Amino acid sequence: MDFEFSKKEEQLRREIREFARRELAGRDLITGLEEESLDEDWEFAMQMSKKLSQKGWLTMAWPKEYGGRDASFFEQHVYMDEASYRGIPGMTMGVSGIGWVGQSLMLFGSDEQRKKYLPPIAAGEPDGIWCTAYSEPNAGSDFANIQTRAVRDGDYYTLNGQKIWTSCAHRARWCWLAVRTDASVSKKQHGISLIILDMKSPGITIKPIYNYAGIHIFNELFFDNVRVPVANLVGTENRGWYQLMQSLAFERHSVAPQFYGTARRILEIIIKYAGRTNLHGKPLASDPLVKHKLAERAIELETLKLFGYEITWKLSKGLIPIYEAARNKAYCDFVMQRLATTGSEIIGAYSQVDMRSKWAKVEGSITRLYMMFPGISIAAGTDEIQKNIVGQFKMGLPRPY
Amino acid sequence: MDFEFSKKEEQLRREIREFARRELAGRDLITGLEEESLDEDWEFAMQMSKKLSQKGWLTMAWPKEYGGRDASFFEQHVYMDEASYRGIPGMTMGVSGIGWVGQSLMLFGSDEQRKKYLPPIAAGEPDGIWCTAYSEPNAGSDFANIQTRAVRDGDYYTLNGQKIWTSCAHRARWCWLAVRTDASVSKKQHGISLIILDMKSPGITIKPIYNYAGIHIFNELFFDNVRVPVANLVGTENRGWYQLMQSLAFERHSVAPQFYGTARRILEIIIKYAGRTNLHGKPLASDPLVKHKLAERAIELETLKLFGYEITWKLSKGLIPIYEAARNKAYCDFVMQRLATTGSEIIGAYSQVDMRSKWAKVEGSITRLYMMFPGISIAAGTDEIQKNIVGQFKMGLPRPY
Amino acid sequence: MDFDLNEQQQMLRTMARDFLSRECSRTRVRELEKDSRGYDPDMLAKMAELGWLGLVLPEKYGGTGAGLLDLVVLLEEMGRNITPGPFFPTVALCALPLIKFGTKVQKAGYAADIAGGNKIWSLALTEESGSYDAADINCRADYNGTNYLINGEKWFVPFAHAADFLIVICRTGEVSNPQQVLTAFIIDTKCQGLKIELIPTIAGDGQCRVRFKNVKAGKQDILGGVGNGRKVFDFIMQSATILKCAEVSGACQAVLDMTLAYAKERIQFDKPIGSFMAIQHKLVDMLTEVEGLQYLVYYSAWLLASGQKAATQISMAKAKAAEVYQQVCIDGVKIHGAIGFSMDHDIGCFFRRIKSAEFMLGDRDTHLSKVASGIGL
Amino acid sequence: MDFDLNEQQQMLRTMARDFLSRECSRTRVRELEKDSRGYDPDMLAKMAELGWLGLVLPEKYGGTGAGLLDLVVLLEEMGRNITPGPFFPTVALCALPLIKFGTKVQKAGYAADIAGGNKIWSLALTEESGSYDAADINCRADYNGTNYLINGEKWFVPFAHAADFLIVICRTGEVSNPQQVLTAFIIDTKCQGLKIELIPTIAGDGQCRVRFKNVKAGKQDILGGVGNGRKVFDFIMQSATILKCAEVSGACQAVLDMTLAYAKERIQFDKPIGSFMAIQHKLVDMLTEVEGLQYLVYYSAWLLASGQKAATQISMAKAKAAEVYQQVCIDGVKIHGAIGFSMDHDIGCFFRRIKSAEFMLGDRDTHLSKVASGIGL
Repeated sequence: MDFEFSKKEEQLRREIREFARRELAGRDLITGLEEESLDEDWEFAMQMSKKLSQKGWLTMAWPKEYGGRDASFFEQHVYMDEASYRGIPGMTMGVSGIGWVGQSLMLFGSDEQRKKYLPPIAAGEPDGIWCTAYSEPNAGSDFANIQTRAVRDGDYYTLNGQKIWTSCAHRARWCWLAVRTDASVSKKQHGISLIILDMKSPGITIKPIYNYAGIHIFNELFFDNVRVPVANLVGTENRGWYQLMQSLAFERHSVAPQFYGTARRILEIIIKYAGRTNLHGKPLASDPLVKHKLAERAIELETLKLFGYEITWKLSKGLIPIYEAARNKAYCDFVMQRLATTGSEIIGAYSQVDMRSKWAKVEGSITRLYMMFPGISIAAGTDEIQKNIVGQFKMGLPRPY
Repeated sequence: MDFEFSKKEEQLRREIREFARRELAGRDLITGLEEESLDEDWEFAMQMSKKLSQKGWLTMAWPKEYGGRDASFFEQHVYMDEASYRGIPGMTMGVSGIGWVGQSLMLFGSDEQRKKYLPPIAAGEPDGIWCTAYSEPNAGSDFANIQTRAVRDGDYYTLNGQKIWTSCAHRARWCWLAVRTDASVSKKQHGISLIILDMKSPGITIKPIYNYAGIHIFNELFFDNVRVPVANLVGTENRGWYQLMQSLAFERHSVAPQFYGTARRILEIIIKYAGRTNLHGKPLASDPLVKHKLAERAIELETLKLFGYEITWKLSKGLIPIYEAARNKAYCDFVMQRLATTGSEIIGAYSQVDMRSKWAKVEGSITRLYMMFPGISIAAGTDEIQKNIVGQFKMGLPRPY
Repeated sequence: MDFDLNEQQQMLRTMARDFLSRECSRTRVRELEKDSRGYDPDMLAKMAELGWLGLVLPEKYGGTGAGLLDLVVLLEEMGRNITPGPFFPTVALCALPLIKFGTKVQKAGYAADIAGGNKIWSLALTEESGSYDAADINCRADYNGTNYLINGEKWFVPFAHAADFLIVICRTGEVSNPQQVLTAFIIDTKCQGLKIELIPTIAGDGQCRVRFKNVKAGKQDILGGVGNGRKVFDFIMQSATILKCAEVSGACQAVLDMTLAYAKERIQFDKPIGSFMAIQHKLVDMLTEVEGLQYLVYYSAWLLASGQKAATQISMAKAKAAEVYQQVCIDGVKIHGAIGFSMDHDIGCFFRRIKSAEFMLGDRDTHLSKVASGIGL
Repeated sequence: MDFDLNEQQQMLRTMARDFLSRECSRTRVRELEKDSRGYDPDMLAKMAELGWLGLVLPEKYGGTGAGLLDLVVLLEEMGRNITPGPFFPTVALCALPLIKFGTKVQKAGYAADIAGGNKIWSLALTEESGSYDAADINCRADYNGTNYLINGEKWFVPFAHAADFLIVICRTGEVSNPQQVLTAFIIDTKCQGLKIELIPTIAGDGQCRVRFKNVKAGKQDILGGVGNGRKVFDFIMQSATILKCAEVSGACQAVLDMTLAYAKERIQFDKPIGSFMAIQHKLVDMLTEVEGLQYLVYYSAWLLASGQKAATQISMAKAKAAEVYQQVCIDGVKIHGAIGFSMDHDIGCFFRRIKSAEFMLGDRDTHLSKVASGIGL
C-alpha cells in the first residue's frame, strides 16, 4: 500500500501550477465544456491548448511516434487533476480528440488514419478538434438503436440521418461518428460502424442547442447525402459497437481525476467564502450546519480522489477498468450534485445571480456547476446505465431490463 | 378545505387520553407487535383489549350487528392515532382480527362465519385473536407463488405445507390462511383460496422465529394433514387472490394514523430528552445540528399526519384508496427509518443499550424502533412492492418487472 | 375534515388554468425572461380584469373579498405556469399587509389601484446578506424632526424596477433589542434618492437592488405604526411565505406531470422508460413528495386562514418546498435525459427558478430553525 | 502509488480469513453474545499463538514488530467475522499507546503479557455523556502527596469485566484549560475502589460501566507523564479510530457479500431479485460506498503509518464508516426481506453492532467537526 506520487509526478504538478499562475492570472474558473460556448473563450482555450502541447502535456501518455511522450498514467492523472484544479481552458481540447479518438485510433485505426489525424491533436491545433456523434433522438441510453445510415456506394459512403447532443460540433474539424452500415441485422448492436467525418463536407447542417442556462455546448447535426470516403471507416465495418464500448471506457477513465480537480477548487473557494462572509455577526464558517455540510462534501471528494487513483493504478498495471469507470462516473454525478446544492445553500440568493455578472459570488463557480451538473451527468451515460454496468461487470448480476 | 376534527372526535380523543392516563401509568412505551413477545406483556395487552372493547373503541367502525357502533372513519382514525400515541397495548389485538379479518368477513364471509367469528373480536376476547398466514419460504414479494395445498376431500380440506413470518401465531385462536386449492392453473393468481383455520387443529406445528433483537413476533407454521371443514372457506374457492388484495388494502389503510401516533410520541420524548440533557455544558436542544435534524423529522411526521387524514377522508367519502395506502406504507417506512436513525444519533451510545435495561434512555423507545423498523417495513409488502402499486394504480405506468 | 376545494375555488382553478395556458405559455415565459421588463403588462391587465389582483381585497376597494385559501389556489396555478411578473410582490408581499396594517387613508389611497392593476408594488426587506432574520435588517430610517430619512440597501426586491410603491422595512431604533425597533414604510419609487438596478439572474425574473440615500418618508407613510415593523415583518413572513409555497407546490406538480408524461412516451430498449424500476420508483418518490407538499401547504394555509397558530407549519411548508422543488427539478431533468437540459424545453424554466424559490422569504435552514423552536427546541 | 497489499499482508489476510471462518463462525458469534464473558478465552489464546496480539509489538517484547497497516488488514478480517472479544481493546486501544508512551519499565512489565495473550487490557475514556471530546472528561485524579486518588465514572468501556488492566484518562488539573490537564493512568482492575458492571447491550458485546472511588495510583502508573494525557488521548483518537474503521470496513464488506449472494439466489417472480433494477442499483450503491470506505481507511492508515498528517482523513474515515455501515446494514436487511430480520440469520449480528461501531471513539458529528476544522473551517 502506497499512496505517494513519485518525485517526477510532483514536479509535473508544480510545473502546471506555475504555468497556470502565469497564463491565467485573474481569469474566472470556467468548468469544462463551457469554453465551447463563447467565441472569445474558445479562442483563449485554443491558445492554451497550443501552449499545453508545447509543454508536452496535452497528449503526454501517447507514444512518441504519435506526438506524445510515453508518460505514465500517473503523470496523465496529475495533469488532469491539476489542470482541472487550475481551470486551464483548452486542457482537453473539446474533449473527444485527446479523450478517446486518439486512443481509439491507436487501437483500431489504420496507419494512414493515425498519421493523418493524431499529430494535429497532439499539436493542439484547430485541425485536432473533434466532436463525437453517437446520440440520436431515439438512441440515448438505448444507444444501439442508431438509425443514421451510411450506405456504401463504391469508394464512398452516403450518410443520411440526424445526430443530437453533439458537443463541440460547432468547433470541430472532424467528427467521430457512429452510423448504421447494415440495417438488415436482427441484433441492433450489429451493423454499426465508426467513421471519421470531415466537418467541412457538403450536406452537413449544424443547429445549435442552447442549454437552459443559455450556454451553447450541444448541437444537432443533420446529414443530407453527405459523402464520406471508405478510407474513413475505422476498424472493421459493422463491428463498430465493440469499438464504441472501448471508446466509452476511455471517456469514463478520466472523469474522476478531472472532476476531482474542479470540485476541489470549488470546495476551497466556498470554504474561503464561508470564512470571510458574516451572517448575524459571525462568519458563516463558524456555523455548525455550514461546517458539517462542507465536511461531508470534503469526505465525498476525498473518496472520489481515491477512486480516481485506483483507476489510474489499475490502468498502470495493464488492467482494463470497466466497472470502476462506470462507478466513478456515477459517483462523480452524485458528488457534483451534492457540491452544487451545498454550495448554493451557502452562497444563498447569490446562487441565482448570473455567473458572469459583477454580483456573482465565488467566481460564479457554484451557479455554473448548478446549471451544468444535470447535463454533465447525462452525458456519457445516465446514472442508470452506469449502475447497470457495475451490476453486470462487477457484481455478476443479470441485466435489469 | 377543512382540517378540523369534529367536537365528537375531539371528545373521543380526550376520553382515550384519560383512559391511558388511568390504565397505563408508569408503563414503558411498547410499539405495536412487540407486545406479542413476552407472556406478561401479552396478558396485560389482553386485559386492555377487553377494556377497550368495553369502552366501545376496539371495533367502533364496525356495524352494530357485529359488535361495532357504526362510528365514522374519522373516529376510528382518532382511536388509531391517539391510542398509538399513548402506547395502549392490545389496541389492535394482534392486528389481524380488527385490522382486516373482520372487514373481510363482512365483505366475503358467509352469515354463519360472521356470526361465529366477529363477536369475539369485538368483545376483545382471547377467542377473537387471529393470525394471518400468507408468506411462504418461496412466496414473499411474489406472493401469488403460494404452494401450501388444501385438497378437498368430502366436507373437509386437507392442508399440507408451510407458512413463515406469521406474527401472533403463538397467541392466536384462529388463522386467516391463504392456500392453493387448484394447482393446475396456468396463472399463479388463480387457484388460491382463503380459509379460516382453527389453531387448535391437530397437525399444526408452530415454531417461533426470534428476530435479531431477540423478540418473538414471527413464527413458522407447518401443516401435516390438517383437516379443515369446507364451511371454513371464505368466499369463493379459487378466487382468494382478489379477496387477499382487498384484505391487504385494509391492512395498509391504518398504517399511517397508527404509526403517526407512535412516532409523534417518540419525537416528543426525544425533544424532551434533548432539552434536559447537557453536552459540553449546553443542552443538546441548543445544538443547531440536533435542532435541524429534529425539525426535519417533525416535517416528515406532519406530512405523514396529512397522508393519514387524506386516506381517512377518502374512505369516508366511499372511495377505495389503493395507491394512497401503498404510498402511506412506503412513506411510513421512510419516516420510521429517519426517526430511528436521528433518535439514535441524539441518545448516542445509549441507543445500543438493551431497551429493557435500567440504563435505557427515552424509555427504550429509540432502540426498540431501531431494532424493529426494518422488520416492520418488510411486513405487509416491501418498499418495492408499494412503489410498484403506486406506479401502476396512480401513475398509469407499466409493471416494472 | 375535507381536502376538497369548494365550488368557488374549483371554478377559480379552472379559470386560472384556462387563462394561463392560453396567455402564459412556457414559450411566452422564456420570451419574458429575455424581456427587460420581465413581464407582460397586457397579461397583468387581463388578470386585473379577471379580478385576480383584487381577489383578497375588500369589495369596497374594488376587490372581491375572497379568502387566503382562494389565493392559495390561484397561486398554485400560477406556479404551474410560472407566470412571470409583479403579481406575487403586489398581492402577496404588499396588498395583504396593506389591508392588515394600513390606515383608512392608506387603504383608501392605494387598495383600489392595486385591485385595478394600475399600480405595482413590491417589498424591500432582505439586504445584501440575503437573510430573512429580522436582526439582519440594517437599512436605517432616522427621524430628523419632520421626516424619516432612509439610508441603506435592499437586495433581491422582486420587480422593484416595475414597481410604483415599495414597502420598506427599516431599523428606526437602537440595536440593543434589534427585533423591537423596526418600522415599515410605504415609499413611492419616484421619490428622490432611490436607485433601482436589475440584478441579472439565471431566470431573468426581475430581482433588483434598491439603494436609499436620504429618501424622505413622512409619518403618513408608516405602515402599522412606528416601531411596529416587527409585526408587519412577522405577518409577511407567514402570509407571503405560505403563498410562495403554494406557487412552488404548483410548480412541482407541473414538473412531475411533464416528467411522468415523458416517461410514458419515451421509448428506450423497446419499452417506455417509466417501466424501468429505478425510473418508476423515482417518479413515485416525486409524487409522494409533491402530494405531501401540497397537503402541507393547504393545511398551513388553512391554519392561518382560520386564525390558528400557523407559524410552525408554514415554516415546515417552506422548508419542504425548498427541498422538494429542487429534488423534483433535478430528478425531472435527469429522467428527461439530454432533452431536459436544452433551452427549448419547458422543464428548464422550472429548473432556473429553484434558487429563487428557495431563498425568497427565507431559506431552508432559516425555516428549519423556526420549526425547531416551534416544536420546543 | 500502489493499492495492493504486500506479500506479508496478503498472507496475513489469508491466514486470518481461514482461522476466523473456522474458529469464529457467526453461529459462534451468536453464542458468545449470550455468554456472560462475551468472548472465548481459547480463541484468544489461539490468536496469541498466531502472533496477532503481539503483531505490532516490538520483537523484544515477544511481538513481531509489524506495522499499523498490517494490523489494519487483520482488523478488516476480524470485522468481516465480527470476532467478539477483547482483542480490539487490548491491542488497538491499549498496546499501541503503551508502546508509544510507556516507560521502559512499563513496557518491560506489560508488553510481553499482552503479546502472549496472558493479560487483557481496556481503555476507560468516555463517561456518562458518551462524548469523545477531551473537554468532557470529568473523572478526576487528585494528588494527595503520595498517591493519585481517582474518582468518577467511565462508561462503555469494552470488556472491562474481563480486563486485567485499564488505561484511564483523568483530569488532574484545573478546569480553566480543560484540554491541557489530563493524565493517563494504568490501573490494575483488581485494585480497591473499582467497580465494574456490564451494560446490557443489544449486541451483548461486553461494554461496561467502571466506577472509581478513591482508587489509588502511583507516579509509576502514569502513562506518558503527568499532564500529558491529552497527547495520549490524541494518539488514541487517531490510531485506535482508524483501526476501528478497518474493522467496520470489513464488516461492511461482509454484509455486502452476503446480500449480493442472496440477491442472486433468491427467486421472486421467476427471476433472481438482483435483476430488479431498484434492488440492483441499491447493491451498486452499497458497493460504491463500501469500496470508498475501504480506500479511505487504507489511505488514512497509510498517512498515519508513514508519519504524515492524518487526523483529518481519519476523521473522514470514521464519519464515513458510521454512515456506510448503517446504510449497508439497513439496505442489506431489507434486501434479505423477512429472513434478514430473524435471529438465526447472520446479518442481524452486523445490524446489532451498528450503534456500537458508530459511537465508539466518537460519533459522526464529532468527527465531522474535526474534518471541518481540518479543511479550514
